[in-house]
Amino acid sequence: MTDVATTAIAVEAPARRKRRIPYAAIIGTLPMIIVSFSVFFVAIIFVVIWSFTNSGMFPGFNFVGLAQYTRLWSTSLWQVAVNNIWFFGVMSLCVNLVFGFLLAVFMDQNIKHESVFRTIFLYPFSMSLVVTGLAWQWILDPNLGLQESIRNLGWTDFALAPLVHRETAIYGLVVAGIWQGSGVTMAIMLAGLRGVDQEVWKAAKIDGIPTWRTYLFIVIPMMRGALGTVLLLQLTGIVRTFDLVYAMTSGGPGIATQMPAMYVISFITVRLNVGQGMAAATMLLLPIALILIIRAIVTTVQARRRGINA
Amino acid sequence: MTAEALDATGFAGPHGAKPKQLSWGRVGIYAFLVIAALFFLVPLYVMLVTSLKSMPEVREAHIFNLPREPTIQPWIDAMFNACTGRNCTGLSPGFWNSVKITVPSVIVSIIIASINGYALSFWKYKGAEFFFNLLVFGAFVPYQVVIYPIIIGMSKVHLFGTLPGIIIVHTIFGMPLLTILFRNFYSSLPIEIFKAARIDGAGFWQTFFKVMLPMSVPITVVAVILQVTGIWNDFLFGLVFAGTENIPMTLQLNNMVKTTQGTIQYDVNMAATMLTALVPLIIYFVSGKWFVRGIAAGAVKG
Amino acid sequence: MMKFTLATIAVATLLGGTAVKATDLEVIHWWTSPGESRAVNEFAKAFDNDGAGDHWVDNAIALGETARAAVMQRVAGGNPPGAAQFNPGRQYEELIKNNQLLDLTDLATKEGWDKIIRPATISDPCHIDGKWWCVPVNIHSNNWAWVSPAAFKTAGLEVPKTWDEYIADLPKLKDAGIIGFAAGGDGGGWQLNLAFGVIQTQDLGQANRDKLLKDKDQSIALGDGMKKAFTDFRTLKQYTDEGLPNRNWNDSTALVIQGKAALQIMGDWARGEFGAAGKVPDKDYVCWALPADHPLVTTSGDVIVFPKQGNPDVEAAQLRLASLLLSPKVQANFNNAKGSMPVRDDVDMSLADPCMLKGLSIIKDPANIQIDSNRWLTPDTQSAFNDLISQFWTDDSMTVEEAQQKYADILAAAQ
Amino acid sequence: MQTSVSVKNLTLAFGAVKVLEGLNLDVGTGEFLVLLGPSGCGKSTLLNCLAGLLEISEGQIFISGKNVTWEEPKDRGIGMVFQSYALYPQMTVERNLSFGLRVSGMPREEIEKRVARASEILQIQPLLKRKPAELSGGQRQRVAIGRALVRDVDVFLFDEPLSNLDAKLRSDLRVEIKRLHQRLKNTMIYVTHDQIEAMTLADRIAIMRNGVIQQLDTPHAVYNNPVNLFVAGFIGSPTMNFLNGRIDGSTFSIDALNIPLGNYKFEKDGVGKLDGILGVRPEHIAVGEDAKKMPFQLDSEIEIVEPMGSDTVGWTKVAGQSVTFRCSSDIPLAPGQKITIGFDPARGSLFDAQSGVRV
Repeated sequence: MTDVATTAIAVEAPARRKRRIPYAAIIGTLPMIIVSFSVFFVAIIFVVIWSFTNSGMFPGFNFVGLAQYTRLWSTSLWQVAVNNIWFFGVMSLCVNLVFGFLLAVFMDQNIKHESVFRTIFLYPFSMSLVVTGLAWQWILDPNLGLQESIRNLGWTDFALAPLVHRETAIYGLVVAGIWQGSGVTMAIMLAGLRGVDQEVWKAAKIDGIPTWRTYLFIVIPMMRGALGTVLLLQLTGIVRTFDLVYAMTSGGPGIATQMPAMYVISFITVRLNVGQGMAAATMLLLPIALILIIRAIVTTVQARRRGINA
Repeated sequence: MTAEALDATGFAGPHGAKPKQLSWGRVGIYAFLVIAALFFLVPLYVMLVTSLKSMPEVREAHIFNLPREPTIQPWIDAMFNACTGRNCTGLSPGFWNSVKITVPSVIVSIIIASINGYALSFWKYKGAEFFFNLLVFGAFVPYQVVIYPIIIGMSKVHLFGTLPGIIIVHTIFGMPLLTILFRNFYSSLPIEIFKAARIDGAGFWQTFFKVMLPMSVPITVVAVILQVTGIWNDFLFGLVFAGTENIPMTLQLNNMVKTTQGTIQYDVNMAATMLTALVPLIIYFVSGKWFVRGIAAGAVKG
Repeated sequence: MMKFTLATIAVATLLGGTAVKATDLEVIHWWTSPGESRAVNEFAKAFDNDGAGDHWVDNAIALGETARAAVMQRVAGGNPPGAAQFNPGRQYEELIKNNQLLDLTDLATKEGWDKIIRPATISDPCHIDGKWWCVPVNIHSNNWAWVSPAAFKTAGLEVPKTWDEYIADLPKLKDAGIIGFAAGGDGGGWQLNLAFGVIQTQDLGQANRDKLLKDKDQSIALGDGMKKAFTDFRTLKQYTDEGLPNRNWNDSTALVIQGKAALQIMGDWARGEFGAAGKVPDKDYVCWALPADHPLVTTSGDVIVFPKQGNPDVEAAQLRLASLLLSPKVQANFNNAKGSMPVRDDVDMSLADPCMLKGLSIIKDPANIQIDSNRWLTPDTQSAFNDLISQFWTDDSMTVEEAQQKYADILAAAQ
Repeated sequence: MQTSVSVKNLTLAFGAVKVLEGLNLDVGTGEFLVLLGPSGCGKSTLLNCLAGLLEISEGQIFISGKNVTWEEPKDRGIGMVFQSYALYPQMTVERNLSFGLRVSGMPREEIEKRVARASEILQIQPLLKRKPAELSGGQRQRVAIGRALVRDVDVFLFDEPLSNLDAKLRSDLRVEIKRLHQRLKNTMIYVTHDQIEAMTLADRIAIMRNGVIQQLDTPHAVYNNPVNLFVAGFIGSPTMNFLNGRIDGSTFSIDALNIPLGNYKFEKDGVGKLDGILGVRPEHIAVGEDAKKMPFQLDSEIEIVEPMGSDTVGWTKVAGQSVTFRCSSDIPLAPGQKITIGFDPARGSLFDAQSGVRV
């Protein structure tokens, strides 16, 4: 992968100045030093520490071992939330990527009014997830929304009210998420497509490679930068999924659309059980830490191998 | 060669442009795009027509119908009259609060992030990379994970629930992505520019303000768009950190929509929803082109 | 609230004294429905006009859950509101434990709260170990059903006399296109949990219900009574509508008011909605005190707590408000508007309607008072029950036995 | 010579703008034709039309006797090499070579045979397992040529294939391409803006300007008998000297200076009197002793001297007009030095000053 994060970690840009210590640079980046250290290091350490305590509304240091984690994983709310985030995450990611890519491909066919289409596809990204959630909740409202509207037209059996059924509510969320986010995927992918050397397209044509195969086997692998950006945006968005669900279903019906991030917030606010909330928060961090560690290892190994080759 | 009649040039067989078999492919492309556009437009359309209807008309549940008697009363109500509890001020205070939060947050976060990106590209000191990697990690950390320690930290410095407090929170959480953006942008500039400035005797700050900053317009536009929409649309931080007197518009919207006075006023709710989305919408309509270009140029080097 | 925090603290410290000016007192509450708004207005008016020049700064946050969360965050963040609404019970236990609430004991002793507030079960949640930490402002009972005669008429039925008759009528109501049972699923499922609590009491009986919740008795949780409660609850589900998820309580009430739904189980704050809609009891709607065979009143009203501020001016204002909340006139106005019962006997309830009178007569016998589950259960446990009940409600694949087992597990883990 | 590629009356228009108009071109089998011209002259466009990458508006294209006007690029029996190499970056060299063949469903043995042959010809066997990113520019371009080679076609199209390479590699690969042509004897159509490539490689050069072929002839002919001012000025380095004057029968006069045209071969007889331009190549101007042997001689003064190593370019004036000449570096020259220059007007070119056409 060649996205931002990797370049950031892997490419050790040649030190441009070595001898003198650039005090001005240190002063200039003081906010970064403070924030990255205190928020993304110290605060996270505290999160982990508190997850081993029985902190109620206020943080304490009364350690209870793994009790919070035992409870966490035996709570059906959490299990449902974890299942949901996987399902929601994989679904939205796949649909978003495929739909966004298709849109970009179709947009790339020399169409008329491209800027009009682009604006239409992109505008939902400017809307907050709260607004998105409310708008879709309204459209999917069983009594006043799409369903009733179509029934009023005479098709009285028409049923489309995903949000009110346990099994389908999450699809409603996925649709709203796609609506909000696939435009930006399209924009990035389109930029990626346009960045592909036109002569490669010509070469493929002369080789007689069908268009779909050219996209699949030649162009997509050449768009790794764009794909990396899209993945970065989508993945970080998915892990934090909160606003959309909060506005659209509040985790319902029942607990059918609960999400891990909502679990955390619920426990540190309403349920006044910070220890439990912090345990859930730590679990949320785990996959991210894991991915970053694996990547760090992979890039170092790659760098070493490249070193041997060179 | 076919038995086609000889043409003017005296050569038989195909000549000129390949006849268009009014390619079904083209039709398909436009059909796909138009259907997709409808999918994207329907919510906006429904919100708009609903917000222009009166409640009795809304209850007829023809969400696609144009309003019979268009009225902008719901918009006026949403902006100035709608109630949350005893307060019947509509969204207007929230609007100004959002402005109060967004403007300084955007400025502060972009200044800090651009300095970060600049220093990380040209003034690497020992340890800089470590802090940057922490930031990159921070880009992936769900806000909810660190929100509690930040509440505690903010209360220790007496900034919880204040305007400076919420500005700091937005700056903190905008920093990872913005720093990555600016760092990538500056790294893609030719190092010769930096060297020339150094030879001319410019120091850290002079080089930044006189040379780098004026060159950063494209990426700054992207950063401004991202931050304005991100901060304007924020819900979680507003809910937790803003304090009562700074309640942002999104939060007020949510309060208004979830509070019902008797029967739900869908028309007012929709007007309120549209009003809340208006500022970022306008920003996108006006500058969406730059955003697309900038995100292609600045965000990621493939 | 107050443009205080920094500026005022700075000024106060600089002058080394107290600013002599009217105090703004921010009150966080979730009284946002029309009936509730009218009621809270009585408080605000009284406070603004008491001559001290103070101002009630209203901060209504929709949904109890959200409002309480806001209060907790504000306290944790060191910026607490001047006063906040809670339900009596353990919701503010942590605040007391962590010494975050203003001690009202002196005021209470002076005004003799322990004598005027009746019955004692109402003051218990505030009066802990001899100290007063909050002010009970009303008595609400969960144990009510609100019935729409119009709905039954549409279905060609008589208004039923008993709960069992109502259950028997449900299929016919459904055939007539009437929602048999109105409910909503907002806020983590508290409406459903409330209805379940009432059915639970009906099926277990008061004594067993107390034993279950207070002593966390496993055998009752797994026993036949609970089995019947879950089974009955699932029966009711067959007679609800699609709009249930996400619906607010007062929107559910509105269905009854409009005659679209036959019955809603909801606390007596629903009466305020009927009042606000201009409906007349026993004519436009009927109220049933539940459980049907032996009506009880629960102690699930509201209390106001006063988080510590460390500012004498604000503290004085807080105490003034505390006193005002209990004054007979304010109690009368507030409770009349809200549909709740006053916490003292000596207020003028001449305006009380038949429903409230029904409640007041039940409350005469302390044996008829049912202690609210909030008294014994932490918010954590309550939320877990909300989760379970709403999960059981929406997920038909969860058997009654499974639900019972989970219920028992939550009880076993409760602190 | 048998015709391999034939373009009849080709017009290409984008909307109202006609990029190519009524263009005719015949390329013989086994011929190496270079399309030469400044950027924007339409040479690449023409090549793309031949390849079928651009859809023409009017006219016909025949390749190997078949009317391919409506054919897909892959069915035209062509291979193409691009300036940016256009290799598929994520595939190994071997896969790059074989991908098109695989897609067309060719049997594996045949693919292997062709890849082996191409890599043997281009000597890229050691690179087969590598990816393009691991190759140098020259190696990449060989692979790109190989990709055209495996297609086993009659016609090769080159679109500025050497422009991305540095000077040294460029001349190496130029020779390589020439060798390839001699070995394969395929028809090759080669687009470039580099006249050295054109001169060294071509059997015939087509010089283009504004979508029109100005001259189509052997390198020798375009060099010595340019049909117009444009061709004359475009070919040759340093550029041809142009002297403005007047043609009067067999004399070319610049003000008071009369240059007898001697046995200059006019395109047609009886030119008469007209304003004309005399073009003389710098290398056709002799200095010193050699100048004395020339039909026309003139004393002059040297203004600038540019030593190039093998030879030297000098600047002087003829009747007030700047003239450059090229001579052996053995002749000592210095600015301000008085010298005699001489040339044979018959080796020069005369153009009508109005139309720029050779007379």
